[in-house]
Amino acid sequence: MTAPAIQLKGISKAFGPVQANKDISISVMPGTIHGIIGENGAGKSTLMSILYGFYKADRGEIWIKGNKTQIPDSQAAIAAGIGMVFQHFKLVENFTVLENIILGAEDGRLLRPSLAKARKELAHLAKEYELNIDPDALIENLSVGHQQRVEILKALYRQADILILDEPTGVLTPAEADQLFRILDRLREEGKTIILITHKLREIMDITNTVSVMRRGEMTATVKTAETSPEHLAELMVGRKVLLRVDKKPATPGQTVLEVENLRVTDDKGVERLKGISLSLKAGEILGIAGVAGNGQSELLEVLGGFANGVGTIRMNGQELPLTGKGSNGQARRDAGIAHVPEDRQREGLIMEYSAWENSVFGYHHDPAFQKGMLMDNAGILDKAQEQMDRFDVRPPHPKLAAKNFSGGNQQKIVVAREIERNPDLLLIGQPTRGVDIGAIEFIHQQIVQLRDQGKAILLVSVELDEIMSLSDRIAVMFDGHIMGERVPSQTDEKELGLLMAGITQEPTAEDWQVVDQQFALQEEEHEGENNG
Amino acid sequence: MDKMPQWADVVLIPLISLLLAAILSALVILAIGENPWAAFKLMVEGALMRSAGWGYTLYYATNFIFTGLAVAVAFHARLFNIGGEGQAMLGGLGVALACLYVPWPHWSLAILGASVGAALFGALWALIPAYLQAKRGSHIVITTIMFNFIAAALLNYVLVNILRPVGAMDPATAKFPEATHLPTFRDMFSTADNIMFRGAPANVTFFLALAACLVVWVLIWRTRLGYELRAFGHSESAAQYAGISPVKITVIAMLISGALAGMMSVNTTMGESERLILNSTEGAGFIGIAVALMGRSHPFGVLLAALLFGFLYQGGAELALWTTIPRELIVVIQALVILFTGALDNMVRMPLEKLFLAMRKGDA
Amino acid sequence: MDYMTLLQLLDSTVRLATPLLLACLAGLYSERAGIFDIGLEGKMLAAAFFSAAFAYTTGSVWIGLLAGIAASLILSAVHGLASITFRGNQLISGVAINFLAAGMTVLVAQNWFKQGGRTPSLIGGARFEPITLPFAEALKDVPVLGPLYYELISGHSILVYIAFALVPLTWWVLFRTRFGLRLRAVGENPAAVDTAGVSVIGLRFAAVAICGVLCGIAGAYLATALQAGFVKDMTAGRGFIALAALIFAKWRPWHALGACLLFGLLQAIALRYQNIDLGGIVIPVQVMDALPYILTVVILAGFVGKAIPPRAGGEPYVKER
Amino acid sequence: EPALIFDLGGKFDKSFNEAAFNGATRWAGEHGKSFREIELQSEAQREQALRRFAEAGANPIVMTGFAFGNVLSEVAPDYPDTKFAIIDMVVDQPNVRSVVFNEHEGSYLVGMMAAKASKTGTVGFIGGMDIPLIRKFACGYVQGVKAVNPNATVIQNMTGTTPAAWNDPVKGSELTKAQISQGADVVYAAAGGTGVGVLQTAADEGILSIGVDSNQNYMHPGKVLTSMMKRVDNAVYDAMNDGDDLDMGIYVMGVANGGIDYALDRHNEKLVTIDMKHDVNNAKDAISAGSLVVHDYMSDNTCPVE
Ligand SMILES: Nc1ncnc2c1ncn2[C@@H]1O[C@H](COP(=O)(O)OP(=O)(O)OP(=O)(O)O)[C@@H](O)[C@H]1O
Ligand SMILES: Nc1ncnc2c1ncn2[C@@H]1O[C@H](COP(=O)(O)OP(=O)(O)OP(=O)(O)O)[C@@H](O)[C@H]1O
Ligand SMILES: [Mg+2]
Ligand SMILES: [Mg+2]
Repeated sequence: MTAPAIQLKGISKAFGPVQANKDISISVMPGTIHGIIGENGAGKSTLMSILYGFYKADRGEIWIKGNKTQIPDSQAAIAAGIGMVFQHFKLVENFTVLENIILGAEDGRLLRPSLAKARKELAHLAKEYELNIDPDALIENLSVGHQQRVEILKALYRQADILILDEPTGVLTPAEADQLFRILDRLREEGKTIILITHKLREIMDITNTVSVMRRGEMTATVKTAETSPEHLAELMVGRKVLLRVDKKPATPGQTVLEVENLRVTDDKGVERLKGISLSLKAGEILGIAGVAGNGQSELLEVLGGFANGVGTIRMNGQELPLTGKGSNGQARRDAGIAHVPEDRQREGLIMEYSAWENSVFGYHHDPAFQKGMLMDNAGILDKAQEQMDRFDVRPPHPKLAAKNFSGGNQQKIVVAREIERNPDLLLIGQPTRGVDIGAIEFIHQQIVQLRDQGKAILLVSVELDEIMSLSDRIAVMFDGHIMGERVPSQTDEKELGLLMAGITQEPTAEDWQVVDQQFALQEEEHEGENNG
Repeated sequence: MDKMPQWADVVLIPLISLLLAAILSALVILAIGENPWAAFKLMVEGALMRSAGWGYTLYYATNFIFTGLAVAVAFHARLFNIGGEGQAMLGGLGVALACLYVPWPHWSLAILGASVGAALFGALWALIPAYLQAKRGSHIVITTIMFNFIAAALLNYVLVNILRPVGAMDPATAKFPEATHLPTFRDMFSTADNIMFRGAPANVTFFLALAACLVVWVLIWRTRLGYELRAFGHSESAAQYAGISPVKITVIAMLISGALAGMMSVNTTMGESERLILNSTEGAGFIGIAVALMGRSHPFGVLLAALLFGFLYQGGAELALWTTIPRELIVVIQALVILFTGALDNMVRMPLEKLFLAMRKGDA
Repeated sequence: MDYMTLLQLLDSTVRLATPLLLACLAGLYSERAGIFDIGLEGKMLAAAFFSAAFAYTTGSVWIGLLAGIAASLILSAVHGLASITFRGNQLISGVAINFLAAGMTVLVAQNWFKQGGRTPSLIGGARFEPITLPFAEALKDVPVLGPLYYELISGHSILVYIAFALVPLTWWVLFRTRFGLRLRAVGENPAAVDTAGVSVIGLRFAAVAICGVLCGIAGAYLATALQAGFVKDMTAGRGFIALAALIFAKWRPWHALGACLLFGLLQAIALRYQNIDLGGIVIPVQVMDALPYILTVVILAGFVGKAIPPRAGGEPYVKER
Repeated sequence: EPALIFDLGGKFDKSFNEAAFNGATRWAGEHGKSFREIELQSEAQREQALRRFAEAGANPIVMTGFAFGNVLSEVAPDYPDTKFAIIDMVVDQPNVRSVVFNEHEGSYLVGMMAAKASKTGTVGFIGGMDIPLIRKFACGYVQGVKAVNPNATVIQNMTGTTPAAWNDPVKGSELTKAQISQGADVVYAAAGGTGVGVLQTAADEGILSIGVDSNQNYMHPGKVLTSMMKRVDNAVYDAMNDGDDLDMGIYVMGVANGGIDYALDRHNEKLVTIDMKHDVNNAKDAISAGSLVVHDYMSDNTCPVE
């Protein structure tokens, strides 16, 4: 019998008083894909970071390919053939792809030969694994999907035969995710070992051979994928039954709340990102905006939220809103009844250093309800925040804890709670469940539907086609700053949306279908699998 | 969950750090052939055991409170205002103009007028760097450094050529009128048979400084403006999402900062010298940076750090008076205090945290 | 202005710019690696004193230079210890170093030489003498280029040539070598360097050490080349101007050269043309004194855009809190 | 026990304060006694030092620098039994001796020598900061230069406007070089520590320099033309020597009573020609006799010559 590629024995790790990993043991056989799932903060990333030498375990042993191996730093991990794609990429933003790839793996003191060699090697890898990328592009100009490719290339360039991926699909479009899985498949066939952390059970079911479940720092179960089901895994993970599908009544749209006509936005580099968008949104309905990331969805949210300038017309409840100048800022939009859950909770939605209670009024701090004379009513805000956190099941429910100390899912809940609590006429919500565990996803989805049922208008932007399909009452697809078309979920499918997302509107030709077929091949198989099973 | 109890963080660590700084200072004193224990006793006796000593300690502390607060306020908005020195110089000009050209009936009115003058001029001197930072992205560190030099040149010109009484040797204004003279601690606290704070320059401005601490605390942690200021300091992108205007916040933060720096001159110019002299700021603007950083930009921390520096200044003066220890030794001691309490605090914290964690584990 | 005057002005510019340039490049290494350094002033000052002191006692300026570098390196080590090892606040550490140097130099100088915080004057081999470049004398009379070569290019001390040579060298190191790539990366995203298997701490200490060496040369230049001895506080704020130049240059070597030359030129002009008479109205000396600073602000606001520092600058690299 | 308080520049400024220190040391050495001293660090310490010394029984208390004027006039009445001596300022109190110097006279003398030594007809003046005292120096100097050579050019420069201006030898050097390039071949420095750079560069570049306050001829033997000596040392020595018998009132130290002079010693004897010495000594006599009046800038804030 061959030795396991990786064997962890009794790994424990504490961050100060927090026990992130408790006596964890797993083993992964070579040539397999091993999934790890668990709630936010369960300790998945920590465990993998230990394996990669980023953190040092307090206790425990690491065995690689049957040999006990010391991994005091990443250098040692790389030498042992381990590569890791972190949840938050470790790339130098203003370096080129090539520079990032060779960083730490240069061949000599001078850069030129290393770069030349890497360029060749990269071309080779690109061909072999369909990992096409412009080697001279700056990272900051790449989409997240491409950035991830760079991370994978980094690992392959270092000839890793054990690859760890921490929530790789959280930021990818379905097509990108599918491509990633094709690559992983390829790598597995070549005999490489892969560990995959994800919150998406479908991915686990799809691609892994075995799966481990983590809860509160402990490894609670390891099962063969073939012998389990999503429902079972969800239960293992959260400790209760989880509703994996959104449960909602048909919409009862009311009056028009938002009207957008011929909206254009140009970014600071002078590139036109919105090229004449028109849409309208009624009370009591959810309009989902689908599209591959970077096709103007972010700009749409920003201009509606008041922190990007634009030209065109926006009417809110019949009132025209200014798109530039003094009256066009987040404050004014909130006054007009627009609430906004931004796409990037850490950069925009929260002040990470602020405590939860301070964040609970962020953006609404001008509201007289939060003032007491000339001062802010801190005690009142604190009380309300506590109540809000209880209601939205934010864990831990400590309003005095700084936002940065909450897990991603709970950070998201804080933002969602804040915006929903305002009882807005219109809720803009971007990527509501990015990087959030299934328990929290379920909860956030429920909240969105509930708000709709209270007769509010919701504009949902997400790159998760699943999420768009299951939540929206109407779907608009964006491509290259245009709206390519609108569909009703019950009368469309992912294939058609995929066409629109690729910018194809007329009767598709055979070639077009080929593109889409490729994009969705994997999903098709999976649907069939479900039907059969 | 904290790694160690709060009291350890705010009391124990600074104390140990101070102790380390003291030990190293003692070694330096030994090296130059003096007795550290005697020196220490002299400093404490001179600065803290006599009312007059306190009078000096608090006088210096008053300066450092103002300049420290100035740096701290800007820091909350992530602006590094190195221009406290220049702003304080201009503040002095404001005080001088207010005191010389307005016939104040009573000091209580005069101090208000002079404070307004100081704050106004100080704020004005911060306005241009602030505006350039906000609108043009000109780095505030450069512009405020430059404005320090420009302020010195301006003050030099004004004092020598305009405000200096004819025939006076000093590049200084005329003495301010009697009515603007501020009550010193001696005036305030002495009784008929017990004269306190004899000769010490501490004056009512100290209470103004304490009030400034309180006001800044309220401003930063209790008002909307403070909330926005800190939010902007932590994350510009998030501030923008919330509808906070970067330009407005930058300018306001710097205006407040400049006004606070300017108000330091109420203490030096109106309270102590009772005229504007060329050298009235004496680097207090720069000490303010150390004070703000050591005080972790919290008004209460600034107060404590300012008191510590006041003590070092006054204790150092006592050393200089009664021993042959060169005055530069005090600069070295200040450096060590800044280094250990401000920059090397983790050197103490890390092992302490481990200790407390081990103790907690032991308890559990 | 005639040609000779222009040359003299530029000559003065070179002298005034050299200490700024050395300190500026020193700061560049450190800050590119993510360690902010407002202690340039202090390091220069310490180097100025120790270089002069050792040059005086040994009679050799080269030993003096080494001593200056060593002194500056020790302060660098303190900065590294505080801001890298113990993840302290880099600004505070810098402020402390400035104070430490200001006090210590005078204290030690007084202890050693009893001349009031000053070193005795350096003579002969204890000073860096100007170097006359080959053929300078011979070509002196060639029109235009002759004087340019003789007056401006030739006749500086070796440290000036080193300083100017350091500009392309720095560029080359930063952008053409493995070390430079890693150095820049560690200032932008230390986690990327760490996960790539390279020691963040090692790189940062290396950068801080280079910063120390360059500050050491800058201080030695002041005390043993431009002057013949140490006078207390003789750096007179040049460390801060160098810092301003660094930001002005947006942390790039060639731009640093430009910024330092600009500051040098503005100062040279202000020094030479102090008493400008505009038809009866004499411009006050204070205006000329402030002119370099005013012009800096104007240029900064008018022509230089936003300066974005290295992204990880000023922040200690913390993996576990 | 007497006490001596130095101004902010510190006792080793190689000129003014150092002269005071030398005077006190000389007195202590000759009489086998000791004295207290302090170097100030801040403005507020002026009063503090005065009072603390007075209360500790120091007598007399000598201080250097005009900046003490204001404070002393307030403190002196509180200690009627203590005697004070202030240098460079007049304080009208019954227990204060005020010693002032006619620096303009001395500057006049060295100005004459500069004009005589200059071959180019251009000489320089480098002051520390544009303040009245320095203008007084400059004005006397220019008068002396013009008295010898009415067509001479005097280039005047100030070092700066911050306290660093008194301690920036590098800038002193550059100013000297700038003046040399404008033709100056003698420079007079009245700029504290900055003067070190001036004298150094003048020596390096082979022109002559003139020191100030103390005798600085020794700093570059054969390269320093002379020094304008302000006998602060004598003033301090006298004050300490007189001790309890210290006479009050105003002492004007000028050329007439030897309080102001130019330095002549073995370091510069080769530079001072017979003719130069003759003319300067004549001027000295004339000033002493009152037949030559050097205009004092401070008397009306103007200078008759540029
Ligand atoms: N660098 C760190 N310093 C201190 N504590 C940490 C650190 N990283 C993680 N933790 C703690 O360890 C616990 C486990 O975190 P970890 O990042 O491993 O969770 P996770 O399972 O990856 O969560 P997610 O699904 O959100 O990615 C967290 O609850 C957190 O409190
Ligand atoms: N350096 C750190 N110090 C303390 N806690 C940390 C640290 N890094 C992460 N954590 C905590 O670890 C947990 C998980 O961290 P992680 O970085 O994986 O975030 P996350 O929950 O996955 O968020 P996101 O979904 O936005 O990526 C959270 O509780 C987070 O607050
Ligand atoms: Mg994680
Ligand atoms: Mg996550």
